[in-house]
Amino acid sequence: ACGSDGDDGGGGSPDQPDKVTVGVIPILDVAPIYLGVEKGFFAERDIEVSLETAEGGAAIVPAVVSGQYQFGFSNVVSMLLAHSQGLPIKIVSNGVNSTGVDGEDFAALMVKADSPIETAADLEGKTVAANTLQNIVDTSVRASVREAGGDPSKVKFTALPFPDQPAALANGQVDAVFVVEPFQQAVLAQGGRKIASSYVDAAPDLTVAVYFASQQLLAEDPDLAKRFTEAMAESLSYADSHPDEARQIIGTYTEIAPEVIEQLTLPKWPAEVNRESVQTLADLALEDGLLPEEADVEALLP
Amino acid sequence: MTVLRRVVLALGLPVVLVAAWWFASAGSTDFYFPPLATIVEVFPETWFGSRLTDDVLPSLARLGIGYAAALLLGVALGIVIGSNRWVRATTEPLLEFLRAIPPPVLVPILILVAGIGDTMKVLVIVSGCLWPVLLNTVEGVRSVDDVLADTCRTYRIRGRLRWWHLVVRSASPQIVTGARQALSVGIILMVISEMFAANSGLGYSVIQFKDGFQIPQMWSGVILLGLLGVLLSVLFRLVEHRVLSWYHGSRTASEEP
Amino acid sequence: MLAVNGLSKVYTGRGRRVEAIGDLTFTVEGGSFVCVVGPSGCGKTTLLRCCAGLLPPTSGTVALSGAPVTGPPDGLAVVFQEYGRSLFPWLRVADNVDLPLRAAGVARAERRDLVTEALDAVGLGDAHQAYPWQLSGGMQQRVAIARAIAYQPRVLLMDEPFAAVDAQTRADLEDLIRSVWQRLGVTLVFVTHDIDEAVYLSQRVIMLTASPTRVADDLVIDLPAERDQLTTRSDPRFTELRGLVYAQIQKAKLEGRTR
Amino acid sequence: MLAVNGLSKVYTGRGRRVEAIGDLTFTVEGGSFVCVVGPSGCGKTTLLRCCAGLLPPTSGTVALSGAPVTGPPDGLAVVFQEYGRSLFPWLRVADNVDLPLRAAGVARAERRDLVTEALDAVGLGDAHQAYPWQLSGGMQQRVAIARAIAYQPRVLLMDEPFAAVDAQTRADLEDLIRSVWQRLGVTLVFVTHDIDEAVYLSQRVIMLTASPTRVADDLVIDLPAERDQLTTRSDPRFTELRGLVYAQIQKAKLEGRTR
Amino acid sequence: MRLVLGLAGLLGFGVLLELAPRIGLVSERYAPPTSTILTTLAEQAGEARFWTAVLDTTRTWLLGLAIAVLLGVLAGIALGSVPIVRAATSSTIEFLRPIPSVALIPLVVVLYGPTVTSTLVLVVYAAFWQVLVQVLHGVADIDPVAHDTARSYRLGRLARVRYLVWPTALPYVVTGVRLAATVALILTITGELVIGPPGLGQEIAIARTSGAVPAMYALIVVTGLFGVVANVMTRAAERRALHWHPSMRTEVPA
Ligand SMILES: Nc1ncnc2c1ncn2[C@@H]1O[C@H](COP(=O)(O)OP(=O)(O)OP(=O)(O)O)[C@@H](O)[C@H]1O
Ligand SMILES: Nc1ncnc2c1ncn2[C@@H]1O[C@H](COP(=O)(O)OP(=O)(O)OP(=O)(O)O)[C@@H](O)[C@H]1O
Ligand SMILES: [Mg+2]
Ligand SMILES: [Mg+2]
Repeated sequence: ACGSDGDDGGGGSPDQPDKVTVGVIPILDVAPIYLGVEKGFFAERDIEVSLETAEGGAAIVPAVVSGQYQFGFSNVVSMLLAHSQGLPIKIVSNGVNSTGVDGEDFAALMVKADSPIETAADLEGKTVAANTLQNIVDTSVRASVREAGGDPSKVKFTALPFPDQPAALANGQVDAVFVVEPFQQAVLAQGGRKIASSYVDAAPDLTVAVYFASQQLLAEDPDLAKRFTEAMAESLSYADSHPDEARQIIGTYTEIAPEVIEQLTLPKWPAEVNRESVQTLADLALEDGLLPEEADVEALLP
Repeated sequence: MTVLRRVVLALGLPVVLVAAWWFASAGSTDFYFPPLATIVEVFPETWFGSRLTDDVLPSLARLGIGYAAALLLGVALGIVIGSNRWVRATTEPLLEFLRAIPPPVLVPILILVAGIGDTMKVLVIVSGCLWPVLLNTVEGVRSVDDVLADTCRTYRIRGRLRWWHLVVRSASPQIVTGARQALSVGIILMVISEMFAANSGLGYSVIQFKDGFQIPQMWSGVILLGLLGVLLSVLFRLVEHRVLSWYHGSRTASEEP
Repeated sequence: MLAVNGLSKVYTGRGRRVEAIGDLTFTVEGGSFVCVVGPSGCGKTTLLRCCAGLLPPTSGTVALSGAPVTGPPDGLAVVFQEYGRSLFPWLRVADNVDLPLRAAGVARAERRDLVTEALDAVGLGDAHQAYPWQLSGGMQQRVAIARAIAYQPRVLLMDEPFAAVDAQTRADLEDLIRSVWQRLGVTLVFVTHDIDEAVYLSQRVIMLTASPTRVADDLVIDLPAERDQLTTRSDPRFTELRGLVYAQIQKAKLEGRTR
Repeated sequence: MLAVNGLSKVYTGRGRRVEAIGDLTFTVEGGSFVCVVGPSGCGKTTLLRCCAGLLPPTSGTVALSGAPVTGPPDGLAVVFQEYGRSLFPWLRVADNVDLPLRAAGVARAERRDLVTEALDAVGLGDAHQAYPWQLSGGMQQRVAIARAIAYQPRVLLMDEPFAAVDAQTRADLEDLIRSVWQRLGVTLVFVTHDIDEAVYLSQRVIMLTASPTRVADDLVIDLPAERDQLTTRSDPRFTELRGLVYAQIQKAKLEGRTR
Repeated sequence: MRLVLGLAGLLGFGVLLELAPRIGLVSERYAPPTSTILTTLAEQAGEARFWTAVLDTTRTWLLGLAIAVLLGVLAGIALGSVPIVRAATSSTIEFLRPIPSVALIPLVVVLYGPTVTSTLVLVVYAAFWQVLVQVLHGVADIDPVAHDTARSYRLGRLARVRYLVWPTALPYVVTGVRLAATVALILTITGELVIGPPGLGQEIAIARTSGAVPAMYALIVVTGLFGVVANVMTRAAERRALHWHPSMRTEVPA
């Protein structure tokens, strides 16, 4: 199902849809594209999408760059990092945004029920688990700490995949975790408490993740990229306005228990990338030392 | 073999390969395959600063502890399992079961048990290094020469003397094979252990470079791991030559001096 | 006293069934020197291994001083036919001889004396520090003999212990073994292919048939206890006994062939 | 023709320096039967291994039919003193004998005949399917002999090949080897510790001193070519030659001791 | 008898894991008891998707293992039998061995895409060394007398490999195959987990990112069972191929 035959650059003939492979992560963030494929938004635009899942960016980014995938899903900070290192990529569509509502986001900074930690500022000298370090999660958490009046440089981070975080928190191996759905529900279920919605703290209506393509593809087949962007936009809007259908489709590509799916806080899926939030993230990343120099955000954005 | 000849043999192929790499990659614009010159350029700044003391040395310490523990445990278990077929029959399927569990899914379980500190990382290293040592020890113990075993029985050489002078010594060529396997496995698991619940370490740095798209730095890390492997294998050989001098002597006795 | 009673041993396994020992019954008095002779492959090694408690018999029993032998009994030493494989290649010659003594808990100083003495006795006084695989076949065999002697066993089983040494050394070792036997009063069972040697050494020669093995004859060697290579071997009684053994073996062989 | 010229061999390594062979020079005519005797550890095995091209000499040369020996030459077979270790434990007896023939590219039918014949000749006609480790020591040694015979070598080196077999079998094997030698015209170098055997078998006996080894004496055995166990051994000339060899060995031994 | 004992061992472990969460030693949520895992496994086994994944993984695993063993044995014998080649390559081998496959993932993906081929490359890379090192040591274990025998009878290079080197190295090779089998399995799963071609690893990834703990453990149990089956197979092969070996002589009762 690999789309190595899709990068012929010539575009599809009217009766021959473009075969496109998109690398995604099997989490709820990508519900719109699954929904869009099901609803035929891509087929309408002569795109035949096959979705390939991988555990994270480790495989998706190189696969897009080498042309094995035409598009990929990745968080914004990874994009900024890759771009700053000179990786020839470009964002083509929005992916997923925070809800923008403090305390009601799809991700949260959480502590144990009986933890003395009340606000993000109390995290000074404490250990916080993040799925990856030097990336969007710790950048956002630092933003929360800063906003709460603490010194982010005094917070210790440790890398721990989301699935392992609830247990680590319960066993007291870390003081706080930053989890996304469905693990937010897991932590809530074990009595955990939200102390901040870091994605909300980082920037209003933060664009967390996006869909991207290689610059080579954009140069060779701009039409395909345009059609993909349009289809994505439609998918995003549809998912955003039909949360029940989104929940339903999540059940098809994940193993999340049905009763948990019902409780999930869904993210926002605006059709457009929130450019300011990307710039804010770039600034934060620069401030936290993730980026060596000012990022050229405009070159990365569509 | 003269010293010179030895050095030429040890360095010949690497020099050729490095030269080939150097010229083949010169002027490469491929993001993931930068010129070797670039990698060499970033190497010192990447590794010789504070990273050496903050990341590399602690990792090596964990590697050393984990490796030593695996060696002891592997040999001890291997002797018990290898010398008793009932124990072997009982434990083998279970051990094979555990052996097949990949570290990425094993680590979370270890975190449950051992937390996220150094203990867990050492355990991860042990969990990988153990198997080559264990399997080889079991096989080594099983193939003890029967005339020697009978000799021990008749002379009533028992207990500690028997374990050491019959079982361990006669299995030692195979144990050494396992230990050699475990050496590189240990380095690999050192990296893997630092993929979880870490914020420093040699392996962590390499993974971080990979995830941060700092590809020349990542390559330099890979090279460092390889050099580490070479260095440790040289140390290993020194020890081996002492421990197995009887073995190498008896195997080459008939060969040209 | 070593009592072998109705012993039989059948090897099965890998499609080969060999009745190595048919039915053997004999006793060896405590402190006596018995030689066992018999055709190649007749089960002498098998017999010794059963006596040493290394091999469970298919039927019959072996008893030492009245106690049935199920595992190697205390104070027993064996010189194996596969002398090369019975030495520890990772131990130097002196340590090979020393190891059983250490296991027996002999004090260090005494051990050193015993080891030196035994190695000197077999003519390897200068090979203490060599590894077994640096030695010639005959030297290895002598190390195995030295180990047995140094151990000062009550029962000593020797399986063709002089097969790899030259005539002169052999004669020396024969005298050595006899003197050790006389000095320590050990019960000695000695397998050999050399009829002269059997007669020269022992008080009694047990001759075995080809397999399935039985006792073909059991001959008391009534030569004087004081023996030496020159006079004993030229004793007419020696020649006579030798002839008897030879004839008996010929007979057993012929019988084996016609059967 | 096998020419040994100024051969010397010093073993070094692991802190032990042994001058195994001091200085040996002799030639063996093509098609002749030479026995080598010498005290245990004097370097007989070392000598054979140098002749077989398995061990590079420290100095001196070995030449076969004029060509210097650097590796095992064509048409050479060796019966090793460590017969047990020279048999492949993973091959059945018949396959062990068969293997060199296969390597030499002998046709299958012929190979089968050669193997059967050789195993019958050494009295192991019923052990084709056994593994070496299922055999007694003497039987293993006979397999090694059968392998060498079946190979029909031009040069045959035998290192104490009858050490583990009983007197009767030994006599049979002696006659077998002599008949093979006569039939094939092979050049035979035979190491033994048995002086009678050396005299009975060979055309010439080379006696070696203790190490550092030299040729102590070189004795032509002028017994008639037709020999048999009874008449030859009772031939007065046989007794005389035997005495000569014995005396020479005694002398070498004494010299070695006083040195 | 062996079978019974082996099952008893597994069963004992299962009971242990059943009890640990039940008596509150670990949280049931993150370490579900054996019964829950097995129930989930039974449910999964009813789905076609599960079997497709099992099949996919088996295919990659066996193919990778076969390639690694073949290459490892060939290279091991070739390098091991010529001392000078062995000396010349050893530093390079020691350099390459400790390079972790996880670090190579992006590079492999760039070259071969996020496909089965990429996983295969990782599998072969990791398993190859296990076999190679075993074979190298096995080849060095040749008995000098047996070696001299082969030389003096002028066994050709091939015959020597076939009749001397190979049987001597075989016990080491078997251990190498046993090691490589699980390493290959681990890398197959890891590859599927991280890179994403279909198979058990991907199922585990989905279960993991969905927080479906019992489902994840059920899949891990399957992985473990793979290991057990692999061992049963190598042991059976070993009993046939190594019946002559001292370690086996006592195994087959007389
Ligand atoms: N481990 C074994 N498995 C099967 N058969 C065996 C085994 N050991 C010995 N035998 C068989 O038992 C018989 C007697 O062997 P044994 O070694 O006792 O003979 P022996 O009298 O010592 O002969 P030799 O004088 O040649 O050493 C032989 O036929 C041999 O093939
Ligand atoms: N591999 C070796 N390393 C060191 N020394 C050795 C080695 N092989 C033999 N020697 C030494 O060389 C000398 C001669 O050994 P060799 O085996 O040739 O004697 P031999 O005449 O065959 O004796 P035997 O009759 O006892 O078999 C001995 O002193 C022995 O210790
Ligand atoms: Mg015997
Ligand atoms: Mg010798």
